[in-house]
Amino acid sequence: MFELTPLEREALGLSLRVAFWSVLASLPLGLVTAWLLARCEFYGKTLINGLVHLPLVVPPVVVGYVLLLLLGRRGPLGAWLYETFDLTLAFDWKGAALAAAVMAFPLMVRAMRLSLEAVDRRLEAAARTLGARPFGVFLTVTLPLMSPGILAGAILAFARSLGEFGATITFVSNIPGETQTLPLALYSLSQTPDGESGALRLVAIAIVLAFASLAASEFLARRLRRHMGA
Amino acid sequence: MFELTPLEREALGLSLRVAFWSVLASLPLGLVTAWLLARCEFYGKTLINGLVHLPLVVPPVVVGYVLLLLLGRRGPLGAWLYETFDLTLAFDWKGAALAAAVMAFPLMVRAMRLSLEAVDRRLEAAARTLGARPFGVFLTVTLPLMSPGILAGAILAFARSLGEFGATITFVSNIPGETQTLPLALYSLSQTPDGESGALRLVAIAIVLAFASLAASEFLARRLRRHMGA
Amino acid sequence: MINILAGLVKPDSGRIAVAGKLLFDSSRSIDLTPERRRIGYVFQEGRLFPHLNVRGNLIYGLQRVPRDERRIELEQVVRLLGLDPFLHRRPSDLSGGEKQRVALGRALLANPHLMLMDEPLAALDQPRKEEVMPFIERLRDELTIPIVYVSHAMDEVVRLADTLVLLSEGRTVAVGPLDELTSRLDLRPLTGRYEAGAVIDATVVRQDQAFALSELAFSGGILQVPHIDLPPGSQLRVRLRARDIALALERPENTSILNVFSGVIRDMSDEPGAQVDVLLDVGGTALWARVTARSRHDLNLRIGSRVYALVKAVAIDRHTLGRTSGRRFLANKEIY
Amino acid sequence: MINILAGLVKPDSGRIAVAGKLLFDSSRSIDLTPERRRIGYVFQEGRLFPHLNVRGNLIYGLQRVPRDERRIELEQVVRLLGLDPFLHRRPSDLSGGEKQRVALGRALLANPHLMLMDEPLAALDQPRKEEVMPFIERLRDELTIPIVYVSHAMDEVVRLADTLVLLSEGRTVAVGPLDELTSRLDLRPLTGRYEAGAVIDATVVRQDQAFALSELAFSGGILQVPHIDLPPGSQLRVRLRARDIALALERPENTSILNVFSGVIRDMSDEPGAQVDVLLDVGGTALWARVTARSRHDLNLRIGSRVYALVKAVAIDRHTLGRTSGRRFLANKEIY
Amino acid sequence: FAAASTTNALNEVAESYAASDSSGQKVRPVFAATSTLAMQISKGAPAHLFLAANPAWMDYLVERHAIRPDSRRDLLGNRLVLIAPAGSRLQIAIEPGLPLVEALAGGRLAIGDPAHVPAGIYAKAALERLGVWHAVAPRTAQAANVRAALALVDRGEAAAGIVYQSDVAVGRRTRVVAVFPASSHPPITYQVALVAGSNLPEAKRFYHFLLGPEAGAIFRRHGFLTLTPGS
Ligand SMILES: Nc1ncnc2c1ncn2[C@@H]1O[C@H](COP(=O)(O)OP(=O)(O)OP(=O)(O)O)[C@@H](O)[C@H]1O
Ligand SMILES: Nc1ncnc2c1ncn2[C@@H]1O[C@H](COP(=O)(O)OP(=O)(O)OP(=O)(O)O)[C@@H](O)[C@H]1O
Ligand SMILES: [Mg+2]
Ligand SMILES: [Mg+2]
Repeated sequence: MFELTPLEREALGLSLRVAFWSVLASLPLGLVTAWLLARCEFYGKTLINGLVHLPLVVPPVVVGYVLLLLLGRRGPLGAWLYETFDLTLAFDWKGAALAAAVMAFPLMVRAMRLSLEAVDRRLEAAARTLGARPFGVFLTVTLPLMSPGILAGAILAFARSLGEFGATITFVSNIPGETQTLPLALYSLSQTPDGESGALRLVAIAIVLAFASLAASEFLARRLRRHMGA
Repeated sequence: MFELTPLEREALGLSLRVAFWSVLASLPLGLVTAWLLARCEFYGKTLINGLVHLPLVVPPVVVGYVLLLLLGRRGPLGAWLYETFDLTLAFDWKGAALAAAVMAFPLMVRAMRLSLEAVDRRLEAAARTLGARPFGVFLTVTLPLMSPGILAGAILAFARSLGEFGATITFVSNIPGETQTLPLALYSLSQTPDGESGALRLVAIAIVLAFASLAASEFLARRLRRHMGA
Repeated sequence: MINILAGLVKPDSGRIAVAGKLLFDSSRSIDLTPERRRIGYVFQEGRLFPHLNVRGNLIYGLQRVPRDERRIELEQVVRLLGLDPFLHRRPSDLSGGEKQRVALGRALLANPHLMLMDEPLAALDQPRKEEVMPFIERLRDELTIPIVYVSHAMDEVVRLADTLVLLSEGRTVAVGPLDELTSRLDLRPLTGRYEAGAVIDATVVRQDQAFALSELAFSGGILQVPHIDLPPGSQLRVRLRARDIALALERPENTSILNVFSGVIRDMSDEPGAQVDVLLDVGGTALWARVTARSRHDLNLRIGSRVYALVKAVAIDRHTLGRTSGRRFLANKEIY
Repeated sequence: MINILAGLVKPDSGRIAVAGKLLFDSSRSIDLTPERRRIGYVFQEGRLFPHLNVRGNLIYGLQRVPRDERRIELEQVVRLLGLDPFLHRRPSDLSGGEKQRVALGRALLANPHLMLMDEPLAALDQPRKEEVMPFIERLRDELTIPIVYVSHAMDEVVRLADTLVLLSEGRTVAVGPLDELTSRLDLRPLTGRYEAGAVIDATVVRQDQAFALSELAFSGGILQVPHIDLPPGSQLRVRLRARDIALALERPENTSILNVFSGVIRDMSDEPGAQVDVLLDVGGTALWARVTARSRHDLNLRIGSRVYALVKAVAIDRHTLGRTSGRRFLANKEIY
Repeated sequence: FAAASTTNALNEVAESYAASDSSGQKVRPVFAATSTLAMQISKGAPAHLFLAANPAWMDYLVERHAIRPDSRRDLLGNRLVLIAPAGSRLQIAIEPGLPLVEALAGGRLAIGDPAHVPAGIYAKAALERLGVWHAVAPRTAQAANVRAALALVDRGEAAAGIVYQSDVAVGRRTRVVAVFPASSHPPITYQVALVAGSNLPEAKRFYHFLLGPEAGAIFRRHGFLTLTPGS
């Protein structure tokens, strides 16, 4: 039947790993950004909002190029990271995760912001009067109440990360086993004269993955909603 | 100062046109899909939901290739369109709009679905008792009430369309003045050894565009919200 | 229940007809859609359209009525409900009472054959209730549309209704004229003990300007109540609560109790406890009085005893006065 | 206003201190955060956490109190408020009254130095109000936490409060013992005309099993009321509404009115209209009676006149009885 | 790092190298567009060898001292071919002033983007030399890479296309109409060079293997011309 070749398995595993870490790593920053956009009024908010949405508007390749410029081993940030933490992002799966995270960030922040705006602030006030400090309120009231939105944002970002191609290939290149995620493997196959059947198999894998993650998200969302008693 | 070259002007104009039409044309289908997903229970709903989200997960190039297969002059749908309406999508800006619409569709549907789910169905029931038929209720109650969500979805889709690259270049290729949108021009320049400065100019244009559309959306959203009396 | 009438909820079986028009019949598979039932529905929560201003809300239903079937017009409703000051405001800028007045107007303007009101006052606090109530009374009195009024609040029902349908746990317990049902001892658990009393029909006969009193004639005599702004001859309905009526064996002298009527005891409740409800026949009108069991014993009250009913004029207030409306007003009181 | 006390809204200027602890002082830039004020707040809308079950809601505040400062424990509150049956339910599965009971318990378990209750009953209908009210009375009576109770409803205030702060349009109009303020004629527009009356302190002296009556002693005599389930010697407070009291020049014989007290007229209201409120001194206790202007004329009532106050026993019901609580209960009645 | 168009051939070369090399050292080829790879190498990508389809990008790297100029060699050559969908009747000879526009009959000519895709650059040069670029240019469909151009012809979307001979080796739905004579365009060369800073002996060994006869045979089998003196 349908058995994966080692290359496919590698690409699939890498894709999942990259998408997982990209989502996990961007969750905290996504939350902070959503908080800033939903709850704070400050000068330059429109700027932040614009920056967050930029990866949506600018072609992925450009995003990848900018990442390469900034975070390549010779880029200002990349050199610093390398010297301080011995951390290289470019040409590494961690870089692929970063590229995916940046591309998916607007979607994640949007979902979180919406759910944060829907949280009833009177419940937060009630928690304060019960003795909870602001951060405690955030952890015990705000976060649980916005969890459906966080879940939606995470799944959306996960899906987007799985499909990320342009920024990834530009930033971390197409290194099998290291940065060759599913879309990159797909690209490689499509570049060879007789790669079509292999490419089709990869497309099928991607589609199965998409459906699986969606089904998982629906399931989780329903459980969450039941949990919230709604 | 900052003056646009003819190439830039052409690409910018084309991008705006493509994004505008892609959003406009996908609005009705987006509404219907959001309705199906939010309001109806039917067998195969998960499938529809999965299909809608597919462009998010699958790399854009694959989407472009699938479009080419289906809607190319020899594709099953494309041939029919050509014979019946003398309509060719490939190599045409309309094809670019279609590619952009497909890629942005999941984002649009998500936003619409959320806002539709937030509409108070008791208001719709009230409208029925006042003599409005179901479709009238939709037009006079549901649609206005979900308008902030429609706006959000449209702007998101517009932004995504402006940045669309992979599916576009695969489906309609890169024909200056016909299908060379901003990202395609940008890509072309960025891939040339000495195209950096030109590419940077295009990036600047894209960023300005992004901020402009965001600002417009914030403005519209605020007006709408005021209009809704919230 | 009321949603079934409006067509918003489909019952398993049964028949619904309004003014001779069959709206639903499970046995004949008739089920008119809500928009074809021509039933005006005033919701507990108002349900105004937030995206339209007051005027937009009002004409929403009107626009959908063919021109030649419009008997109620915008100007009329605006006048009746005093909506002029906020025609161009949004629902979010209205107080709760104003919102319900707009909801009333909106339902009216759909020119319904029947009005349904589902606890239209329940969401309002007392001052707001007092504000809206007169408008509902005006609708009842000035328009010819039958109204089904659903409420748990006996005081609203008494003030508004002619015919009472008592529902308890989803079943109809009693149907009948309001005064008959509120006088029935066996329904007392449903009509309420605290609010128990009798409803009498009376006519304004004289206004006493000096003491700001109005004199009302009923079959048992003349009732003096604080001034009511109605011309002599006006029909009205007065609710006399059992707890406001005391009994005496002889006519008391030199008390502040202005209304003393002679009557005969027809019935007495026989529940355990301190209180006894006594049904009197006062010149053909049924009155309820509530006394202590001790008084029944002390005064040796029995069925057939001749007694005097003492009614304080000040106890008869706006809460218990309602103008009669010629049996066009049906109200349900639902009990859980 | 109450939000300012709780620290949720910051006032422009002023000073707030509770139990000797300074919470806010604009002149000294002191502004304790809500979580450090130790003020329990029961909100009008309940505000239970939808993502926690009842138990989770209850212990939310408790967990944040240091172990050695916990005087109120979960078991105690569950018993006091009867929360056992739904400890593991979600707030969405509770009725409105149950929700407010949980909200009460949650605020209590934070072991506050002061409880704020912002119209905790306003969102409930009458049966639900009746369900929750006894629990609030129990809190008041069995715990030693002062309570600030804000309400527009005079009947709630009368039943619960010792000290009344009358607010109108954001300004304090009067502060004082409840019975004093409800007797003051000049506050009548604020304390309410319909609900006007006097509050008297009484002691249970005897239970009459035969007629299910209780005899209460107060400085003016013995008051007979329908049975109250309290042992002889219990202190309680009775509210006698002006509209339930009639006056007579001589002691009426053979009537069902059990309570007749002799007194002297101390004051009379002088407003235009049919009604006159008469302040009586009955053996040192102030009582209000409401009569018609015509009766004042007919009976020739003047300040200093000796009269009999007629009080129907059946008019004294659960709505007007409250147990006294030793001045620990403060209530505001706010008027717009 | 190697140009995407050499994917199949280079993979095979790498396998044969691994089989022949006693050290068991494996080569890990990374394929992407020449331009992408060049930019990455200039930003310090951990590559050792670079196989570029476009000498211009080699120049770019030389300028930036990212490769060792002395190791730069012409490795492979290729031919341009004019292709058409299998079912088309298009017949045309490659000669100056050829009536290409007419032959397209309203259809489009799929080429690589002449701005950056090497095959497109060569195609443009060839058509310029034949004196028809100016006429044909508006009728071109410029793809992001050669494979995409081929796909357009494959799907019958474009009436014709110009691609590398090595790419059509197996196209079933595509037919070669004509081969461009070598004189019609500047020589197509794939250059190989060692990346500056890479001192890995294995890299050097593979570099020499690429230039050797065994690799040459494999490349030729995949439709490339070999330009190394050794073969
Ligand atoms: N089709 C039906 N057949 C029988 N019973 C029903 C039907 N639909 C609803 N009910 C029952 O009626 C109950 C409440 O109905 P309804 O909406 O009339 O409440 P209500 O009495 O109006 O409440 P409230 O007075 O607080 O608004 C529900 O609990 C439900 O169990
Ligand atoms: N800091 C402040 N200083 C003076 N007035 C204020 C301040 N904050 C609020 N107000 C006024 O108090 C009014 C309402 O206050 P509050 O929330 O106490 O209403 P409320 O009386 O509790 O209403 P309800 O009884 O219906 O809940 C507002 O309209 C506002 O104008
Ligand atoms: Mg109801
Ligand atoms: Mg309040």
